[in-house]
Amino acid sequence: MTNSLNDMRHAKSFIFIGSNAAEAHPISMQHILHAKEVNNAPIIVVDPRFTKLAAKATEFVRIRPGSDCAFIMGLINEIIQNGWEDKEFIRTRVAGYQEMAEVATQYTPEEVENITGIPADQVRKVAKILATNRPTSLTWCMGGTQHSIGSSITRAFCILQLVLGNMGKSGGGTNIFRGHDNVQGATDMCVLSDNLPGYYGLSDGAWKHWCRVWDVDYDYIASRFKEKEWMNAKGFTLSRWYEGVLGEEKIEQYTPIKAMIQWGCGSNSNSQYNRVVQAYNKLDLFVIIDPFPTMAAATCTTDNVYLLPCSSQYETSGSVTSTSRQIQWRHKIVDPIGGCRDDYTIMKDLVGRLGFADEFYKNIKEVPEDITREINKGTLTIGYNGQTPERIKKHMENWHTFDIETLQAKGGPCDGEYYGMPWPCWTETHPGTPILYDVSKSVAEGGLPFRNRFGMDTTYVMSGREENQLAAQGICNPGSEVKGGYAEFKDVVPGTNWKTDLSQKTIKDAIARGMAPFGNARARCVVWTFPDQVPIHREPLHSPRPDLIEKYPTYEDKPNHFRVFTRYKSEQNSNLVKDFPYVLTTGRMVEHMGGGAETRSNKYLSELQPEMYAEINPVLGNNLGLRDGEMIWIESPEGGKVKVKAFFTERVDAKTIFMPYHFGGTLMGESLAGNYPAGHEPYVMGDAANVCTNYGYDIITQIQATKDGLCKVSRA
Amino acid sequence: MGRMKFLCDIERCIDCSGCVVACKEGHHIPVGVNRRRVITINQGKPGEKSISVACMHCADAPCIAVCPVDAIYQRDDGIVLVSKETCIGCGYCFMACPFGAPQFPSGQVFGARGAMDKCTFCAGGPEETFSEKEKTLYGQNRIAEGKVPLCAAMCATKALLAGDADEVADVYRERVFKRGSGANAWGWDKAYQKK
Amino acid sequence: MAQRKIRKSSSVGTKTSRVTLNPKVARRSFLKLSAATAALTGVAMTTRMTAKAASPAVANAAYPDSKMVRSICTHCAVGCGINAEVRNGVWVRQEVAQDHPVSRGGYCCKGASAIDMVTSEKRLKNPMKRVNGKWQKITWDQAMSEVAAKLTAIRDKDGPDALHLNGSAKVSTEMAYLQRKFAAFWGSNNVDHQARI
Amino acid sequence: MKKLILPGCILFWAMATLAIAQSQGQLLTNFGPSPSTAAFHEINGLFTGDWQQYGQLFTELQSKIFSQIFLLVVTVVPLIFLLHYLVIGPMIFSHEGRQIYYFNLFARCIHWCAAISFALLVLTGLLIIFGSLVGGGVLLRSGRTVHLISAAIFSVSALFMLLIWAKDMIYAPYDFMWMLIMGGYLSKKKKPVPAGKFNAGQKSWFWLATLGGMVMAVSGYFLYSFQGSPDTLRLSAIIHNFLGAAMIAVFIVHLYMSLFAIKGAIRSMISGYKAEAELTILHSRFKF
Repeated sequence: MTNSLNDMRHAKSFIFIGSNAAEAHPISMQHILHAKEVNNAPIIVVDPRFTKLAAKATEFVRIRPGSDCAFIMGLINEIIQNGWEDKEFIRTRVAGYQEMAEVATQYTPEEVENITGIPADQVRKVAKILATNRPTSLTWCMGGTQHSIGSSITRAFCILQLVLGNMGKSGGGTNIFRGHDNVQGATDMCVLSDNLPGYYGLSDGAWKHWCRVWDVDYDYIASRFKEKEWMNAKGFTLSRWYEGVLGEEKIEQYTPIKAMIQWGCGSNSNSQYNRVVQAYNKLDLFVIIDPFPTMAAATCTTDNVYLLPCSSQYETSGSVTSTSRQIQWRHKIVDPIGGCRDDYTIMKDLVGRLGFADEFYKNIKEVPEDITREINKGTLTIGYNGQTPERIKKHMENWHTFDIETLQAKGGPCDGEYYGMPWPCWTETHPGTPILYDVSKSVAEGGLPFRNRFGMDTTYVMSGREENQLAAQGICNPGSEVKGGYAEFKDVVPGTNWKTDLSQKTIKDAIARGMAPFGNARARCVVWTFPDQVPIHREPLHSPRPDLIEKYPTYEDKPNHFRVFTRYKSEQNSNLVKDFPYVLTTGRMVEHMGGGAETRSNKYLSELQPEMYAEINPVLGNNLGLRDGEMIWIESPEGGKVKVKAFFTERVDAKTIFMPYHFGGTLMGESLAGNYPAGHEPYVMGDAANVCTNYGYDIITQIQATKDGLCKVSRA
Repeated sequence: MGRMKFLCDIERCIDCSGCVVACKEGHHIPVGVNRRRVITINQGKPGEKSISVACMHCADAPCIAVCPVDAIYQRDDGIVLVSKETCIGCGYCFMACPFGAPQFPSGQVFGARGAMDKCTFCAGGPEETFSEKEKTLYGQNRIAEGKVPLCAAMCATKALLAGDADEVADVYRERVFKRGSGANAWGWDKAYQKK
Repeated sequence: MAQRKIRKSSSVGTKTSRVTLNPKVARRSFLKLSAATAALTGVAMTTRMTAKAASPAVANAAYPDSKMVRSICTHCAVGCGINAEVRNGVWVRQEVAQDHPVSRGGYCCKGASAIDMVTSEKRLKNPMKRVNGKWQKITWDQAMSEVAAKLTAIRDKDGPDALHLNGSAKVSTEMAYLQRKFAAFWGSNNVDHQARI
Repeated sequence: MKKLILPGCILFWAMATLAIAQSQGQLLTNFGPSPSTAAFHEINGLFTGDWQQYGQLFTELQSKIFSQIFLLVVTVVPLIFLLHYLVIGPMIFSHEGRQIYYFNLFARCIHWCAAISFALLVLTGLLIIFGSLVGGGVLLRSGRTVHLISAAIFSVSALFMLLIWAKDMIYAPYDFMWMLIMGGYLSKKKKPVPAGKFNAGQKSWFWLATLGGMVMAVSGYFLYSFQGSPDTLRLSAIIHNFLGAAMIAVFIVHLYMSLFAIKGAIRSMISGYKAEAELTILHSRFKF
């Protein structure tokens, strides 16, 4: 989120696209409904489903799954055609605007209607609502990202907010609601195969920076790898690691994957789950570290499985980063129960037995505080350096002193600081940055320009135009020495830049001069390193609209996509829809979380949602001769199938089928209850929806496309 | 002391069941007994509304009127409570209640209903305040602690209001005034009508 | 319709007075309640009021000798505050975090059942491994030494990239950092977590 | 003219507001269909059926009327019979002379099964109705259990009674006569009354006990199991109470007749034999 949940109280309108906040983030509704009531802010909900959030909307827009980019580009076009764009904001703070606007002209309301199924008049209406009720808060979740063009879709969202001039403003911003409780923190720490903590990437410079933080020789770390080249190569991802085991796709690694440690990670949230199960059973070693036996423990039937009971997060402590980038300290409530151990203890034991504890724990004595300090030391890119454990705990102790509207402490020990010191928090006295890219405040008080990350001048391929990437003259935070755009800071300490200067002198120097360490640039609409420099619509791999495939084809196949061959063009098949005529989309329900290992083991939550189901429109159900409440088979083109209860509801339209993805414990209709350790099987079991989700991965991030697959339905 | 009331703001309730689970977890209610429930109408259609309902602690409570053994009584602050020691589980209160509040855990002789269980407004029961017996039979006594009922306090969107009638009405009036719609307070006509 | 009975029960007064045997508690609650009700709405909220309702004297009335621990819900990224009442190392009650700046005491059904995460009887309590298709309880020492030995063997034979680590978005930031650091020290970039999906 | 200014102003203001509202109306949409009485009514229906229809009725009946009816039944009916006993007195027949085998052993067993269980049903039923006098608690909870067991025994016995006696219990034309003269109980003279093996009073009691008993059993089952819509439950409770009151009333009649009104009548249900003297008067149409 660029803003915070509380800041959404100041929004004058909302657009939610691919987000069901009422179920996935219920408490955020407190602030959203406040804005709806007090600001009379319209709430536009764009979704294939009439969700519980849509029930609170003023405008519900039913969209065909996977066509979000076309809709947003259509909105941008409509806004530009009517001259509603924020011209001053675009002139001073946006790059590549003309090139983007050129592309957008293709998406006329009529074309948008053709692609998305949204009536042209509604497109016009939504554009007008957004134009007349500024600032708009834009929110998306997995509904916007889990597509083969997910990265284009999310960029389109950002561009829309740039065009409307809603960035860096209270009540505006792109407010992505993150899923898990600490997914923001874990992402910032880059438990990712293509980055080192703090989004440093995998370049030699990044490795050297972190080796300095860890206080180990670069050569030592390099020696741990097979070859130096593997240090810079992106690894397998969570969404496709199993290809490295199965060997059915061509992989770009010297060895197949033989061992797997699944540490606090539910298993049935992977798409094409039946193939994941095959991989589990092919592993030589499978270690599951979780408070509850996940579905993986039941689907993997070999003798190579270890279940290590870690404690829940209430039985250990550490910091967590909320979706608003606030860092809070999760205090330990009770000691680990039974024979459970907390994560830190397990890690220490494992590292000790693997023989690199001395190097690993060189600067870590007090757990977890010393780890926080190490993070503070190294994670400079996103300003994780000001949130010392002491400060985080002080905020927790004094959370009652923070103002609900601004999240700024009024008096008390944290006076003037923002709750949780949302990053970037540049120094140990910095209050945190409540709103990203807000140039109305000085950097020392939580203001921020756009980051200068992509060089100084660029010539666009499509137009041949050259543009300077720095912000226009006169655009800067108050008190800035340079009145206008400036480059990122480097060589304050010779040989380093603001990201790698461990003394943090560079950062402090910049702040003292009223400037942001990372420079002051423009937000770009053109990303010259991506296959689609400007976001465009491409049909999902498994498209229900064969007539559109020719006009909006998908990408070329990508041979080495996180070490595995990934099909795009060769997977897209216009005949598929004949056998698999319905769109399959998945999502959340409020009572369960993720793969559901925790919540389905909770008696009260299980009581509230005791059954797996598929939502089917009564029209479709009756046409297929199904009865409400009867068991049906849903099959995917890949051969996955689930046996679930039909639930007739008008939440979905007659072409779409929705399933919640939290269930597990049965596989393709067969119960696995006997495969759990006796007495530890969850209260509620059902087929995992992800057995049915289709092939398809984002071209950049390899996020799985679970929202726009195809399926067929038959009576069980 | 004023008069205690519940009010569920139908425009704010998002059907998250937070109140339901807050109540169950807080009072250790067995699975199958729902002191509080969320009901949704027009599910999946425009006009979908949800509402959280428990015992409304009616002024002229029908359950008190029909109880054959006078197990149900009303405190001066309007909170309607049941004595589980006295209750025989006949179920008449359920039939008299316009809100479906009384609940009956089974598991007695021949599967007959046990003593009636319902929302206590987090005010415990007739046993000694904070005693173990009160905790086991009725759950927490938060009113005696000076705290508001769990369901309302934990409501995700502050849709559910509980407490002194005047305060609740003030808050709700202010809200309705701010949003300029004429939402009614569900259940008040039945629960609190003046004779 | 029920006037007769109600009048009877309140005029006799035995039943109503039974409720508040301890007049001291009753009077205190009488004074506090209006403040607490105003606080709950999020509209009439002031720190003065909430501080009063959460004063230790009252908090300990139901569970004497308990202490309040502030923590954060583990379910979604909103980051709702949790006030946990702990007595003798047991989490006895989840109290309302009325003054948390984001959640203002609100919980959805998942957050409201936070205690169940600790008390659920479905929790694993011992390390286990599968032997001939049956789950078997083992000690931590056995589990960790076997896992470490197998990992080392795989690393020696197939190289470090033969291991994939699926980390977590449900652990603390510190632990997530250690997971990434572990992969680096192990010598592989095969590490990922739920943000990818 | 002045009179027109104020309304004019109001009209202008209203139109202006309307115009502004309309110009913004398209964009600043309101909050969807606002909650209406209809929505609340629908919610109510989801909860406990249509409370207005039977809920209110049940509440009013149960809060006062039922207990009053039962009070009436258990006080007034015995009082009437006390009066009858004092004014007219019991009928006394010679139990000597020819004895006619009237009830076989099976019939007697069934009768006593039904009788004892019914008596328990009445007692425990009344206990529940006047529960507030007892104060509820353990006594009444066990009373409910007894009620339940007795109900099961009685239901089975009633079925057998139907099998044994249904043929004899079919009304005959002379039963009308019996009704008219109230079975002769209002006179002290021993005139033969028109009756077959069973008189019209006995027949009525029989049908009430068996068929009525069935209704009681069904409605009672609903009350016990709580299966069914709230309105079904309410109707069941109403029927159960009204019918119960009627059955208790007739039960008291039956008791009075067998124990007091006809001296020694109870013996026939123990031994199975009735004296000829009694039969010729009270069951004059019975061929033995």
